[in-house]
Amino acid sequence: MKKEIRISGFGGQGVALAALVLGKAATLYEDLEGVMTQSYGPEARGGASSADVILSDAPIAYPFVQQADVLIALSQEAYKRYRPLAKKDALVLIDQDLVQPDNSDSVKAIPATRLAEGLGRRIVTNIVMLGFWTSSSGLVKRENMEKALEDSVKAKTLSLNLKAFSTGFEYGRTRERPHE
Amino acid sequence: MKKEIRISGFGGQGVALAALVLGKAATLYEDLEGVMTQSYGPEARGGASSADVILSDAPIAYPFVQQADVLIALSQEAYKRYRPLAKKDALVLIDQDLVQPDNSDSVKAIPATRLAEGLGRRIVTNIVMLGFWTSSSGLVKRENMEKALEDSVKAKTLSLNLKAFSTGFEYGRTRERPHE
Amino acid sequence: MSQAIVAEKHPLDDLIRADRMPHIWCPGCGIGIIMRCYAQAILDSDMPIDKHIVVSGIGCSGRVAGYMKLDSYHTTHGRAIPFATGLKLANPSLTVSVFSGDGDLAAIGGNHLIHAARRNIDLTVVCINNFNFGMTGGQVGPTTPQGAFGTTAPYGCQELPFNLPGLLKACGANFVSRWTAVHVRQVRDDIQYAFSKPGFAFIEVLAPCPIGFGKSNGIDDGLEEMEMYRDRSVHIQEAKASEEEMVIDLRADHPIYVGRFVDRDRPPFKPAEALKS
Amino acid sequence: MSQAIVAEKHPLDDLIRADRMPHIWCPGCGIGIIMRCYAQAILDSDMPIDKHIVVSGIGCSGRVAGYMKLDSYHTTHGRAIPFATGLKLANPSLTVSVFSGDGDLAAIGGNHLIHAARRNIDLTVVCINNFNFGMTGGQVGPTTPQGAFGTTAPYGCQELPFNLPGLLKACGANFVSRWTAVHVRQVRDDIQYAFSKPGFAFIEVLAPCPIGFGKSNGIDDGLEEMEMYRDRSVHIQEAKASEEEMVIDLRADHPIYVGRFVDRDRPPFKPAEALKS
Amino acid sequence: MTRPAVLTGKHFMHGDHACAEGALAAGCRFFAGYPITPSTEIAEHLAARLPEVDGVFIQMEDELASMATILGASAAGARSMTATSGPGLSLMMENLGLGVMLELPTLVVDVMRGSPSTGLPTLPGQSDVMQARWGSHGDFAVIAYSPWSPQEMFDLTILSFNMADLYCVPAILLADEVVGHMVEKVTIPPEDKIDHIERKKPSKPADGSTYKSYLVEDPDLVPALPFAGEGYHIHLTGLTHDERGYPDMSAETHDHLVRRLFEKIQKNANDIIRVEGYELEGARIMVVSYGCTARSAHSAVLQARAKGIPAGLLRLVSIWPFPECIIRDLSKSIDHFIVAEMNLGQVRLEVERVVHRDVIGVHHAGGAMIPPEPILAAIEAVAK
Amino acid sequence: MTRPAVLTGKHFMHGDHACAEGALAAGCRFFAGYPITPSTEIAEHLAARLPEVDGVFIQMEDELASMATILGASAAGARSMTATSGPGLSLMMENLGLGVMLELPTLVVDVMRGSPSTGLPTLPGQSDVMQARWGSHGDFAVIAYSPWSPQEMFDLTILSFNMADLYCVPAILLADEVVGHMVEKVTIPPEDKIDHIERKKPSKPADGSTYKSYLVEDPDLVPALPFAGEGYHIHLTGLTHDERGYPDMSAETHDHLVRRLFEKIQKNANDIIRVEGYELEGARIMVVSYGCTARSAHSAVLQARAKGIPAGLLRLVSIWPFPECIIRDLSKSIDHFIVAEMNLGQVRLEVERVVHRDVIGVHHAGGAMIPPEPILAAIEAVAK
Amino acid sequence: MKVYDRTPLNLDRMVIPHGRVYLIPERCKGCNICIRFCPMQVLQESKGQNAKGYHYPEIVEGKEDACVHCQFCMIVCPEFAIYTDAGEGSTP
Amino acid sequence: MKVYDRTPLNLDRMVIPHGRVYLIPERCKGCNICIRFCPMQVLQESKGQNAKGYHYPEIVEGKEDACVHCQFCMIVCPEFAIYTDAGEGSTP
Ligand SMILES: Cc1ncc(C[n+]2csc(CCOP(=O)(O)OP(=O)(O)O)c2C)c(N)n1
Ligand SMILES: Cc1ncc(C[n+]2csc(CCOP(=O)(O)OP(=O)(O)O)c2C)c(N)n1
Ligand code: SF4
Ligand code: SF4
Ligand code: SF4
Ligand code: SF4
Ligand code: SF4
Ligand code: SF4
Ligand SMILES: [Mg+2]
Ligand SMILES: [Mg+2]
Repeated sequence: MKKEIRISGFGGQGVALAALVLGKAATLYEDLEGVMTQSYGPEARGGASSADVILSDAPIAYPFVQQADVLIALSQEAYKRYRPLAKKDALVLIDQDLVQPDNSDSVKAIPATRLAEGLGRRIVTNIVMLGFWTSSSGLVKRENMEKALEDSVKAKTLSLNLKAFSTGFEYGRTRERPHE
Repeated sequence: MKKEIRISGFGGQGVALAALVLGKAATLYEDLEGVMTQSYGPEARGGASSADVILSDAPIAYPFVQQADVLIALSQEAYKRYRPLAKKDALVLIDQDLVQPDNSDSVKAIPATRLAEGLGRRIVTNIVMLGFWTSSSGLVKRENMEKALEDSVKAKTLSLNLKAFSTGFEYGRTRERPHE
Repeated sequence: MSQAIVAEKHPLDDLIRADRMPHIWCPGCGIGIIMRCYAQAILDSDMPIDKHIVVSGIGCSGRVAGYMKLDSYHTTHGRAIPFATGLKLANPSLTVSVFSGDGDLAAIGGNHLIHAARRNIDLTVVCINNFNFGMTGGQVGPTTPQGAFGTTAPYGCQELPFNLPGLLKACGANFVSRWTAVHVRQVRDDIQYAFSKPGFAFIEVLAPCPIGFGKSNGIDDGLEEMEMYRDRSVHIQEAKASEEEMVIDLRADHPIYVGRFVDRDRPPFKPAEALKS
Repeated sequence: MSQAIVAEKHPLDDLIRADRMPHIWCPGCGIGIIMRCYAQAILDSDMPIDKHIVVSGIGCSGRVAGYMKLDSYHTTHGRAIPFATGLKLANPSLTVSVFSGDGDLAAIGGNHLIHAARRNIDLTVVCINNFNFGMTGGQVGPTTPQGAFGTTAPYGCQELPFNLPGLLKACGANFVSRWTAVHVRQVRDDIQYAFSKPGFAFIEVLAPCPIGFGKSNGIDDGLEEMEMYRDRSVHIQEAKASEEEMVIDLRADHPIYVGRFVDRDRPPFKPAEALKS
Repeated sequence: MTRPAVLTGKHFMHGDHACAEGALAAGCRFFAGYPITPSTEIAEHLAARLPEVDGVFIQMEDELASMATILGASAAGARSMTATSGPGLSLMMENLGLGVMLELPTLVVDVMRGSPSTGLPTLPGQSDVMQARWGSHGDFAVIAYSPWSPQEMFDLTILSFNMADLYCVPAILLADEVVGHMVEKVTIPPEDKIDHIERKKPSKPADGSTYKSYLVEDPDLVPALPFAGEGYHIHLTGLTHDERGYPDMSAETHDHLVRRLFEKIQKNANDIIRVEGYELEGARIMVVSYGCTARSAHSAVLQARAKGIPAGLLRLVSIWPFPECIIRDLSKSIDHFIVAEMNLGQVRLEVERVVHRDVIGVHHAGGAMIPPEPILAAIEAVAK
Repeated sequence: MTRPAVLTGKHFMHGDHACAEGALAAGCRFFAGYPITPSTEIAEHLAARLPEVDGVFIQMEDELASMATILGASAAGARSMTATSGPGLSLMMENLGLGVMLELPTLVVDVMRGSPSTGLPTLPGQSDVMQARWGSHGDFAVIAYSPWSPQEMFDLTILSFNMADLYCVPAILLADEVVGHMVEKVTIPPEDKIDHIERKKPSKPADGSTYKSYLVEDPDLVPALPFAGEGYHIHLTGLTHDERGYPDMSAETHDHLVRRLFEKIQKNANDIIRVEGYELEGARIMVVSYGCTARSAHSAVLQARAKGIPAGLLRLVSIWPFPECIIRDLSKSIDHFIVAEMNLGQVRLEVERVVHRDVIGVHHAGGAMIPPEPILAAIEAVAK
Repeated sequence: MKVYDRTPLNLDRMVIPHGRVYLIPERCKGCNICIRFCPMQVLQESKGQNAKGYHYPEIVEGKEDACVHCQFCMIVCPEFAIYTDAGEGSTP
Repeated sequence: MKVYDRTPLNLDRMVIPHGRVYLIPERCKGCNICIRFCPMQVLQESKGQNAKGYHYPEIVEGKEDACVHCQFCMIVCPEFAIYTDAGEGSTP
């Protein structure tokens, strides 16, 4: 098993944190190998940015995503830029309010930002998305993702984050199916 | 023909200038090859210092004096330090008031400092010595040494220097012989 | 509401590398504001545009050289001033300006700054002081106010910052002023004045850096920092303040003193001339 | 006339590397005088000798470290202050002094000087200002008075020198004084005072360099330069002089202003402490 | 909340942070540095962590100061370090040489980026390898390791400190942006399982006589230098010096000193050198690689093996001193050497020199990690 | 009294002064430097001479500034130079790399002394050879010549300026203290007999369109850079850049750029390289040497020949780019290579690499010129 | 007294001019500085966004003629994105 | 007023002491500073010289008892070559 996962959006959407949580869950609480990478630098400011995670049950030599198996897109620009780089049959998760997928593309959609706003803070959109991915992919156990979340966010924001995660997770488990 | 010449004394006696004049005369006005070297640096301050010239009718590869054929010594310390490094049968020229040669050593002596003081300025002792060497060695023509002197000293001190040179030269030509 | 007229070209586009717009600076970053002042000053100056040269070091502010449509040199971190010195001395007909950041000019480049000021090299130096190293991600630097936070000062900056005008004055610069990104007209005026003033001119401009500095220090965006400058700036002519009070302190209600600190006429550096005979 | 009593050992020999005497400094050089003041200050200080550390850069003055019988570090040109900073911060129980020349501290080392002063690192820095680079043979430097000659300024130095006390004051040092090699008691006193004063202390001492500076400038020997200092020194408390007049100018009858320029109590640099929980 | 120095346990950790944690685990309590991408996170992490363990963090005005300051701290007995990247390393060169000459152990972490000059600040390179060996004027020798993972950012930081102290020399951790910026699992052992080598100290207490700091009698050629403030009244100088540390301007002393500094590393090379072999069994084609590129090389070698090509990988964990003997030994049974590195040919030149024949290089000037494909292609090309 | 720029005629001249006069004869009118033994006499001489010819002499605050300043002067179109020695060269490394990246020609004179660190300031060494090649971070290439006499201090200074301008790269004159401080006959030709190569300039005048500073179409791989103030509105950056000089953070652009900078020198190596052979006829033992040491090597070879030993001398007048082809060609007829140099083995390593076999080194770390005797002994040892 | 003054320095000298606002929307990064510092409060954040997702300024309803061509928006815009010219009805 | 004053600062406080002058002749470099700055003009240049050729100080004839042990010669000697102690007849 080897999965290349790309979480993309624009600066400030917390794609790196989402990738970190995912990587932690898989490597520390499941027995997977995992590596996370990300683009750096001033030329990376604004525009689309991404954080990538590779998970595998064997050691990972080349640490960069070559063709993503999973693409999470939180902005139109990110979708535009990264969709062509992902596998044709990749699992593509989008925020349905922010991304208009190509007609031919079969994606799983969630109004993540709206759900996050519903929880009171737009900045947890990334975590909503992570919950959504967790239920959609089934690759990493929910409780392990939650443990990883605990390690990664400030104590005072934990409950909000857990709620966001759960919102995304439940959305995926209960309502997402039809879009496939 | 190859001659290694060392002019030695203490700092401020102008041994470098003397060596420079000698080198110029030989290389620019006679058709000799010549190289001048000298010791540098703070540890070389005070104590004995030397300026060396090698003259030859063939190109000179190794530019440092290995065993001097000629040693001009303007201080006791310089004599003490450099006499053993020179050839046994080297031509040794000393200021007889400043240097007490070893008994066994056959040297040519001149009261150079006293003669310079007689001309009014002690600092031309080096040039007196150069004149003395010119007549004693016969290696470089007097007029060539004088031309080199012209190139090397400030215009306003030239006549003094020429006088000093001539004093040394004449001393050597007329009076020095007996000491041999 | 209605749309503004959509344009393709800005009146100053001939002076900037419009083909590189938008630039890399973050939304609300003050560097672009100061660069515009510079472009305007060039336009308004007596020297032909072709003779204006801009040199930068490394940093966000150091990118200015890359956006001005002049002969422009983006050098190494801290070395803009000596590079500019070489340009100016080798061709005195050039009007050479240095644009760089507080870190570039006052941290790694501090030695060149003080010596060029001492020698009074005929340069116009614009220092964009955003109180931090923006480019590398918000580290503190020699201009970070005491108590401010940065990624290398998670417990707050304990060092006192330089008071750059005071430092430059002590070194001997001919012209020294301090403004903020809100003082756009004064900045433009001083840059233009510096072009024609012989000797070393140093113009410090406080500028918002919402990403590097604001984020660590509870300043939400560039606009908020601009408003702070507007509200807290006090002209030195209107205030009696000691040298020590001129040090920038963003805590409490400490004023930010701005204005022209030095304007004098020491002879600028020129190479020795041999006595012709 | 009669002989002085011939001795083998000097009362301060336990503080110096007597096995290296005589030192390399030229006859009449002032460095040895200042080094003696330092040795005396150590002897008179409250700190145990073993805890006194001396760090030098490169230059004639930089050789001081090699002649003091202390743990002593002769580093690279210009880097004595950061090396000393490492020593002091890694072991705050040490009393760390820096002894170096004007070129070492203010030319190549200028950036460290201003930043250490700004940070107020707890060091005692003695700068032997002989107006030139003695070690390399009399080149001009950032302290060479205008109009003076040097081997790299055969037509006279055109640059204005730093006024070091003014510079250090602008940077933020806690203690700044200037004396000459004639003011042996004041130098000793200030060094000793600096040992116990927290923060950055800078003591500039003008010292004769008959070989590097004197020779090019018609000063016959160290003694003559000592007499010039004696005759031209004016205490800043006795004179009303502007900052600009404090700049050393050896032409005409310009006084040499000496004294304590700064003595203040800004907190010295100390590493951040995490909030213990 | 303050955390202990050694964060025993499993972590999903950023390479630069792993380096910082390795330093803390090694007992490093002194960091002086100047920010530069892609090493800045080491400084930032230590700015937060060192105060938690009563250590000193200081951000200097430049890299010249950083290097000099960590040497001063070392002289006072601290395990000290800095972190930088190419442009900063260039600025440290003079004082790196001072560290070599004074024999003060310290650690310089160089997280390599696309070079020369400002180059590609946020992208990877491996082109400071030769600079680490030759960048300061004069002959000298240092120790350099090259991690290929965040775990090794941790492990080799500790090893570097130990080797630096053992041989009284600055060590360089030649990391690259890929390894510095990637996040991977890092296991931190319990504190008592972490190797710690102490610096050699004088065997006798100070007694007022002139202590001979550089009198070296042990066969390892390493002196026993006291720390500042211990009463030995030592003198350390960057000038050529005798056993007392006093300046001595003779060519003999110089040759003796410089050779010892050099041979101190050469003679102990076997103790310092670390290499790892993969698929060595029966290999006829040997890929030599290091740092992040070795990950791709490993992958390429496995793929080649899968195709039946007898390829192997020699991964240089240490780069300096160069593992000459190991490579020369290996070369007897190897038909083709391939060096894969993110530069235009640096270690390749060394391998060529050592194996006395031409060596194939898989090079890229930097900006992106070399993927396995070109390495595999090179293997296949010679396998034909 | 002011003298002309070219002092045509015969002189008994100090090596450092000969270098300075060479610079003036080459049209250099800009010197920025910082004093350091044994190069200071170059600065001192130019401080007196440059004002006589309306040139600029400026003493900077340090070597970092010196290097940056001469690059600025070069950007303005001046032939510019600095002079230093090892410690200063170490400090110039970052900005040397900038010069390479911006493709600004200039001259750095390094009068080598006993190293590493402060070492032996007034005594000779030859141990900055590898530093000249590898001292700045990243891959790069420079041009370096090594004079063996004051005459060559003059001649090679001119050649260095010409090659720097021809290939838009900093050149390094790797002199040593012996050659820098010795006084010998120097013949200065008439002004019109002095070679002068102009920098390539744009073929079209500025026309307001974006001038592509780094669009390189000529087979020599050298761009045509305008000077500052000519109206082209060029941009030069130490960042990786495209043909317009604009930053471009792609790995492809980087590889393309860095390779061109490197190959610009490699491809033109035949034009740059200068070697001299002595007693090559029938030689089976080849001594390779350079700088002052080559004088002793020459003497040793002559002595060997006198004893009937078929020894020859290959003197490297240029060191970088390394004369690989020449040495490899030679190696076919040579049984033994001996490299004589005042360091612990630098050019020797290159020769070993190139000739694919072990090479005998006659080394001394510095402080005193290697005399002919040990070189002769090495020749005799292999002749047996 | 504060140095900065909201009233443009040259306002009093002008025969109340009329300005037209121009914008290069793709350059705008939505920093809002022009909006907040316009002395006439002519500008407001748009609902729409450019390709990068930034909300550029637009003209407040009813303020189409309120711009006095003081140029402050041009002067403070960090992006060279906005400027004005003298509209027809103004005295130059 | 000049800061430096030839009169040693503590002279007035002292019960005119008597000093003995000690010298390490081989360290002396003949700079004459001690000689010129001795407030009692106790010292003069010797005719004799040390091994390096320097003329070290000696005591002026008739001034054998003139030294007041002010220590200024010790304080200014750059060579750690000269010092004094309190001679027998002096109050310490
Ligand atoms: C020698 C060197 N050291 C460090 C860096 C990394 N660096 C790049 S920009 C910068 C600081 C920039 O700060 P400042 O000059 O204030 O500019 P800003 O980004 O804040 O505008 C640093 C440390 C570098 N490029 N080169
Ligand atoms: C990097 C470097 N550059 C230059 C030098 C040469 N150098 C040695 S001492 C010195 C100047 C010394 O001047 P100063 O500090 O005033 O000391 P002084 O000799 O006058 O006491 C110089 C330039 C050096 N050693 N290292
Ligand atoms: S980091 Fe700060 S200085 Fe840099 S572009 Fe962003 S806002 Fe401007
Ligand atoms: S050159 Fe000057 S500073 Fe150096 S020892 Fe001689 S007199 Fe003293
Ligand atoms: S020019 Fe700009 S700032 Fe001035 S009134 Fe018009 S819109 Fe507002
Ligand atoms: S100031 Fe410029 S960038 Fe900011 S909102 Fe206005 S137009 Fe946009
Ligand atoms: S102590 Fe020295 S200076 Fe004082 S009186 Fe005696 S000899 Fe003179
Ligand atoms: S001061 Fe010292 S060195 Fe000078 S003359 Fe007196 S004893 Fe000699
Ligand atoms: Mg900044
Ligand atoms: Mg000095």
